Amino acid sequence: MENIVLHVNDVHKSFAGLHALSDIDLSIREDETHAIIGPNGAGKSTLLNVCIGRLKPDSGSVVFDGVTLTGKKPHEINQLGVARVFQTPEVFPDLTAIDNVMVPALAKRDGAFKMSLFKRLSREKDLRVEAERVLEDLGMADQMQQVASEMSRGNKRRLELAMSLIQKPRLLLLDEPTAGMARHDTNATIDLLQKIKAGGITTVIIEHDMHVVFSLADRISVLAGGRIIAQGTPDEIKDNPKVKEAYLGEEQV
Amino acid sequence: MSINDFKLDRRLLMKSGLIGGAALATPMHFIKDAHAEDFCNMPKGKSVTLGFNVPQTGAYADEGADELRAFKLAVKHLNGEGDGGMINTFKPSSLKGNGILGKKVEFVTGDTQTKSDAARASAKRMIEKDGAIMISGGSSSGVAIAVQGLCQEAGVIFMAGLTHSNDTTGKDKRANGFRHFFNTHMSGAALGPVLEKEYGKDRKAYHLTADYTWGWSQEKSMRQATESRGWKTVAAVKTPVGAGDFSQYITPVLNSGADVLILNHYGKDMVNSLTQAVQFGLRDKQVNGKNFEIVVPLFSRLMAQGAGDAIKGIFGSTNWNWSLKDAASQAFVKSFGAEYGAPPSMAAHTCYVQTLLYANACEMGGTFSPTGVVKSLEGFKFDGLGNGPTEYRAEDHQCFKDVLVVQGNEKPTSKFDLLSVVEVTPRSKVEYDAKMLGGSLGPVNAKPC
Amino acid sequence: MNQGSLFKDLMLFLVFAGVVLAAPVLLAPLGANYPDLLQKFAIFGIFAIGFNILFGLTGYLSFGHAAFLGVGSYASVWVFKLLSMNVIPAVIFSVIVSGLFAFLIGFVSLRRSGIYFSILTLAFAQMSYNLAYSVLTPITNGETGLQIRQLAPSDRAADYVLNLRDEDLRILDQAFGVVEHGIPITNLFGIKMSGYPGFYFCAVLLILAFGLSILIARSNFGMMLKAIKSNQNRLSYTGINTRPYLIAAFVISGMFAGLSGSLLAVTDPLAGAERMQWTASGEVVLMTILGGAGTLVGPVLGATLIKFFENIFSAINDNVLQGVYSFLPDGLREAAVAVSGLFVGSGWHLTLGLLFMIIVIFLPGGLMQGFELITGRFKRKAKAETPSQQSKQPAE
Amino acid sequence: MDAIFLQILNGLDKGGAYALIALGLTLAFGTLGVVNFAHGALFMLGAFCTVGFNKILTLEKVALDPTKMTAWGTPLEVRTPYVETWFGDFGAFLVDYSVPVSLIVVIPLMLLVGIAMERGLIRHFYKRPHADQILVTFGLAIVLQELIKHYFGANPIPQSVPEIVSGSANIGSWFGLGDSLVYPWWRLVYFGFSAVVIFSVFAFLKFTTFGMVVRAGMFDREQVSMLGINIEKRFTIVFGLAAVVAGVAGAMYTPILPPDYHIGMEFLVLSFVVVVVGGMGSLGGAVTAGFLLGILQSFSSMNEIKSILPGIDQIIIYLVAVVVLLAMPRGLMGRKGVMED
Repeated sequence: MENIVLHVNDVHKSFAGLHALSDIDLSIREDETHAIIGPNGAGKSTLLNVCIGRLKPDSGSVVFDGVTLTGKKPHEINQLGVARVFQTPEVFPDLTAIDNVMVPALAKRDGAFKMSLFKRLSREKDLRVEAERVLEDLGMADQMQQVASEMSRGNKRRLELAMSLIQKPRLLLLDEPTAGMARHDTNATIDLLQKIKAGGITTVIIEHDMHVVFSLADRISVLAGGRIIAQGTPDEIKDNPKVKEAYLGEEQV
Repeated sequence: MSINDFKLDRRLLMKSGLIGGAALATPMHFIKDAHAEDFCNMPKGKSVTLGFNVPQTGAYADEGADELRAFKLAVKHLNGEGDGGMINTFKPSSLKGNGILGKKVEFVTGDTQTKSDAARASAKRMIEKDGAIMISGGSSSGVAIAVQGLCQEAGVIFMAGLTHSNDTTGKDKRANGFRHFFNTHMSGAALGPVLEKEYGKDRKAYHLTADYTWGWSQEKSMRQATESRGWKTVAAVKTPVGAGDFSQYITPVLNSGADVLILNHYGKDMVNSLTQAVQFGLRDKQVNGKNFEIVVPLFSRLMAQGAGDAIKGIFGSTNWNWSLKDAASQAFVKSFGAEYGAPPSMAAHTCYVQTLLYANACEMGGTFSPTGVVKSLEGFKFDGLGNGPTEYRAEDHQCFKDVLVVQGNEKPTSKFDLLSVVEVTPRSKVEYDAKMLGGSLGPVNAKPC
Repeated sequence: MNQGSLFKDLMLFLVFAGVVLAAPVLLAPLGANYPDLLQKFAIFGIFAIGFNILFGLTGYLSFGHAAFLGVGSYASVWVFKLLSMNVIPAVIFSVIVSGLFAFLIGFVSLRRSGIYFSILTLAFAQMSYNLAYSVLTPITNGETGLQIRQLAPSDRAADYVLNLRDEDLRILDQAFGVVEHGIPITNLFGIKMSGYPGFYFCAVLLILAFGLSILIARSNFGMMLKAIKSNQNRLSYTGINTRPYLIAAFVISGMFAGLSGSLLAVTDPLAGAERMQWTASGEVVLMTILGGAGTLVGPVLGATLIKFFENIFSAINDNVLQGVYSFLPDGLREAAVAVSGLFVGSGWHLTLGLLFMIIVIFLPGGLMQGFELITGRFKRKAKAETPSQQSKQPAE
Repeated sequence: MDAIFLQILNGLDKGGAYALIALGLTLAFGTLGVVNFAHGALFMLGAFCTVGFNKILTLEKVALDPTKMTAWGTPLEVRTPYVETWFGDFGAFLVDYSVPVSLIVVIPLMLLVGIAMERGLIRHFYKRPHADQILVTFGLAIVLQELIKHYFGANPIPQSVPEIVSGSANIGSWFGLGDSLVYPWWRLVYFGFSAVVIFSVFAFLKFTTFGMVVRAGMFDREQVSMLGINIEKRFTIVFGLAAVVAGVAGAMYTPILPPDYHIGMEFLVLSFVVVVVGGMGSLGGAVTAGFLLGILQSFSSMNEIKSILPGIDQIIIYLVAVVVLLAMPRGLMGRKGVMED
């Protein structure tokens, strides 16, 4: 049996009596790319938020690498090695691309807090080289000195990916990395994610676009009405009648 | 975007090099030639500069403006212009109407903002930049004490303007500072007999007191003066300065059994608390079979305008009032009224008098040196400046003179005619031992600055 | 472009130091070259630099920073009264005390952000002010302000505790056998801290404070603060615990405020409660925004401008104006004096208010943007970026 | 018992004033997102509209009486108000009622001021950082203050209430609580007035289409704009409304607190505290906080409480603010995401 990195145990979450998540059990294995799919309102984002500590489950627990994440603060979860890329790109809009990447690099190296009052950031040669490399890998060599607020949405998303990658996370959570993209950009993103996958990072990806899911995922969990209705390899999922039912009329599988 | 990217071109570099060079040479230019000067800001040219430091912004701006008018008038008279005002009535006078010691009087002005820091900054500018040899003005005790301390350090003379706290010439007295204005103790001593006469011995007083040094000092003086005459103090409640709405302090008065309310407030606090107390119907009340009364220990006509009809019939004390009929007061009112179209306030009066007294002291001693001025002023007895015979007591640099008890006019004939003098309490009744208030003058500072 | 090169920073620092040290010469044409005002420029410059570390870098707008200034002043005067007139112990003690005070207030206030944080700091400062003015008079000497006094007579030493407000001890000075005549003046190992020596003392500290602010702005720590301002939420998902960074920034800027409060007492040993009033807190906010929040030099420029108006414009009276317009014929002169009189003397507030409006309308980045306009950088930059973004950046 | 009853009245009266001031501020601040440091100045302008109105009504015909002289040697002036000369008793009536009647002038003037301010200045600052809004509105407040000081002087100017409500109401006898319970009529009038204004504003925003659009716009401006509704125009009117509410609050307060040019600054900090304690973006919160702070301030000023906690009355407002903001992250009724960054 492979190593289990993230274990979601019997998680329940409801908002004002409405069950957003019930009986969620999910195991993410090391080095796999695990996609969570489901129709709108199935509870995908809620699940992700529970995983990174943004939301507290009503019951159940989330265990990452033997550590219970439930009740932990976002920065503590990140320091354990969980990085997240948001659905709408969340970057530091006032900073340049390179600084955007330097910040998580520092967080990785120095921990959640370090009083380095007199250490000039420009003297962090090693980190800078690394940051530049990550940006170059993502095709942003020309944008390093650009301020993030002036970037296109696609570039912001790549920047955010770079911010996560530089931390070499044990677990990477991607929330709809191709939302709102044109087909051409989506394909570019798929290439990018495949590259990352080749680098060997455990990834959980939430996605609407089945093309993306089937090009990347090793395993897929299907969420509907706050429950996992199916789990398995892409091929298994393709043929699952429950999944077809859940998606009926909504999207072609 | 930050300055770090501003372009550093060669010109800028050269400039900074130049500046650096200049900086090294700088201090030399600014250390004054100490040997040529016997004391701070010794006048060397044909003129002498006085500094008038008054509130020009904030709640006391109108009072400050009136003080400034008086200062300008005094300078005019000292320089021999105008009708001479009280120079003509002042005796014994050494003033010649040709400036001070033959030097033309010039002045600089500043804004105290009624804040100690701003007042000291302004006074420092006058001393350090404009070469003022005497600072005068101000309309609160905090500011007066702060500036007095500064003048002591700098070695110039301070002639206090409107400051009523005992501390100015008590705990915080300084050798270089002088006060013509009266204080809370004198107010209490002057009001005591009048209140006894008007309202009887069997009274129960309720004090509302502004919660800072002057208020406490005023309350203490009033309690001494009234309690020694048989009055009882029901309660003494401290109110925050600038409270605005005093209703929460006034309603408890209604059922406290008190029959007199003493408002130890000044300025805007006085205007507001008095207006509101009257609105609460206190003056229409009967308590213990007597008419309920309100007393305002320190009255300023200028500020009292703000209380409108509320001041009618209310007793208080004042340093001076323009309705006085003595020759000196009349000469001053005539001169001031002709110049500005309105009678002077008591703040204006004390500032005018202080300027004249300073000039006279210089003439008497034949010098601008603080040592000489202090020597001339200490124990100086004079008359003809509107308060009758007056003495600058040597022990605490406080003027001793008669104190006016006034009452709000029931039927004012003009908007200036708010107060009428009901009693002139003689000096002997308000005098006290200099040791009573503590503090010490210390040595006169007449060092070069 | 947030990272200046080391060389540029060094040059900036040196130019700044040169300008500050040469201020007595440079400001002479403006009539602002007298010690007290120069001291005020330096002291409020430090105050604004410190405030900018919090507000400019993290975006957290404190409306109670004057409290730390006030605490610094009181702490210094107490050291003068109890220990020594030498300024070194006073300055050190003040910075420590205000740092502790800032830690307490910051620890609580930083539980909230945005306007809620601003109001919490305002509330703490106003409570400090109100209590210092009245109930705490035994420590602060209330409205009059805490002052240096003469030494208590030695035979009274037994009951000095009762009268410390009015009689001083100066234990260290006494131990070293310093003889006092009347009320002593603050000194730095014998150099009197009034007048120009006082200014140069403040100037050196201003230069050091400025250098420190460059270091902080360029440091890893500074980058975290900028990231907080930019997107605090994202930063915590990046693995950073933002709270200690914020508290550290708050305490550092509180210590700068304490230092400037201490210097106010050093150059003029009187500490009054009004220093802690909200208007004083508001003043440093205005200084920083006026100069350009988030820039290095802007806050100092803003502080200088406001203090200049307060001290120089307020002192211009009709007599002075008459002199200025003496070249005009009589009638015209009177008219010119009357019109100008509205804006100077007792009308200096009007000028200040108009200035605030004009600067913020035309120079959204504060004075520093004006400066950049003059140096021509703006135009070149504008080609690369859209003007709106350029102008928006500095003040955010 | 009487004392407590009276302090409740004081608290309600104060609370009414606080709520009224905060209501105007929260309209501009909590809903349009503009940090308006000129709000106090609007309060002050309202008060001075009333003062000016009274000044005009009492403009006097000046005749010189050469037989009598002033102390400085000019002929004595004899003054009679024009209004009384022209209208006789009605003129006297007008002067007597000048404070309430002045509302006829205050409301349109303040609406104009508010609209002009929004159109000319505030509108260009909606998207600017809060810091810029603070600087520009603070500058404006100073300018307005100085103009008033220039024309009216720095001293407070008293305004009298109409004769008919000048005394105190014997409230005790209404409730059978004895004669010692009295309260000034005008303060009761002010309380009633503030209640009416508060309810009118709420009703306006709640029951009119205009109000519904504005409330929707407060939540999501872009959404409403996308519906093709000109939300900007409505915001102008909301700002005008805020100015009117501040103005009438100031105007009616003049008999209680003789206004001077600085009065706005004294209410500025207080109004911000009230709005924030109430919670950003909530009108109800501002009103609740106004009454809460008013009542607590009145009670904390009682001798019995002051003797246990000296100085508590000086800091109570701020103390309550701290406690509320620490216990409730967004004040009493604040909306999430409004002015939190």
